[in-house]
Amino acid sequence: MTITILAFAQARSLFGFSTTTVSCDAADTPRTVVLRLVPTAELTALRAALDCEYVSWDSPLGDAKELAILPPVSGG
Amino acid sequence: MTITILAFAQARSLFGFSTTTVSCDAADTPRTVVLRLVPTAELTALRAALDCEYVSWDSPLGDAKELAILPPVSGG
Amino acid sequence: METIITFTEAPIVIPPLNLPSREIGASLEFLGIVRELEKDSVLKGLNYEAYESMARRVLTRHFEELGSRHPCEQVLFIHRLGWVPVGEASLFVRVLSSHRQEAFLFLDALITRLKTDVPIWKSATAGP
Amino acid sequence: METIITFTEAPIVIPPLNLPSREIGASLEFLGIVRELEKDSVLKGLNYEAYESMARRVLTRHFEELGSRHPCEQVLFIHRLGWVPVGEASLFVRVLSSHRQEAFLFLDALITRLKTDVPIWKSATAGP
Repeated sequence: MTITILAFAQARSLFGFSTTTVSCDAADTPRTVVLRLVPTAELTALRAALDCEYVSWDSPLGDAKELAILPPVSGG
Repeated sequence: MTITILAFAQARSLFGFSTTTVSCDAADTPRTVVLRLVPTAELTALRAALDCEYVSWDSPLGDAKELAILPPVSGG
Repeated sequence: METIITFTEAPIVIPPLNLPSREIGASLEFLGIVRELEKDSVLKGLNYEAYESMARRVLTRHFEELGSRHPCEQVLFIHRLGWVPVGEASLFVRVLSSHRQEAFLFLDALITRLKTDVPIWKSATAGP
Repeated sequence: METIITFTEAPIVIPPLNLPSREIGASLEFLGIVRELEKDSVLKGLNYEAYESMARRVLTRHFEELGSRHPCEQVLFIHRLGWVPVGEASLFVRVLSSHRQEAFLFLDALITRLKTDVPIWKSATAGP
């Protein structure tokens, strides 16, 4: 399976892409997928979302199609 | 001296006037002036103002020119 | 703090937003609208009256007191008088401030004080 | 509760007030405006971006949760994206309710949640 990764705001500059698609397993987690892509990534300040829902970095991907990397929000 | 008495909202129907001018002394109070005019007046639910400032019913009139009788307010 | 108080017998027209500085971050506006049901009776509208000279004085004092607690840059206050049909506004207040919290606290407290301390009255008795 | 969420790259145009019933007694509107000074630096504006599909979903859930606590009849939410110059609005929210307290509590809590939980970001780095 594959999953599309979206990086927003500062995460885009940190990771160097705004969207990319990678291979993965259902047992992968946001953390394993992102660290495979960028082994030095620092995830502490970032949140993950699967198909538009916040999840922990260690939730299994399941059949999610979209993984988003979200810096602290600042709308309004 | 004389003072102009203004009655607003329900006070206007209670007292039967919206404005009237009466004779008084500086030592009079809103209570004495109003009770002289309407001896049966029930003042408990009403507030008095002299020259646009809330006062107690027993404050001396001093040199006030305008006494207002104010039912509970309900603006907005 | 710039303050403008208007009483009008005509329908309230909301003034265009005019920012007094480049430091305004929040504009909070309240419209009080006459509702059909008030205390279980069906209304066509409400009649408003004010002791206008005193209302201005009392409002100005409340603006100053609230402004010292919750600094705001501008307050625009418009109250309609006379007959106000259901669905039309009897009150408009706009508060401008740098940060939203001041505008919220100012406006909420102002409306509470308006309803308890400013000589304005509504009555359901007189139609248009 | 009727809810409308709009994201727009164009300047925010405040929609005309459209009362869904004769029981609306309060309309509360908030405009968030870009300020010149933010954390001591002088800005010309801010750049906004959103993860729009997720932002809609998260906002809708917050509307529902807040609406169950503070019943309101209508929420209109508009967030501007892209470059927003100083003095222009990045955010507009209108809340309609029968009584003002519900609109105040709903709107205040909504903006707090917006700023902590909805995937929208501002940055001062990119000009027009």
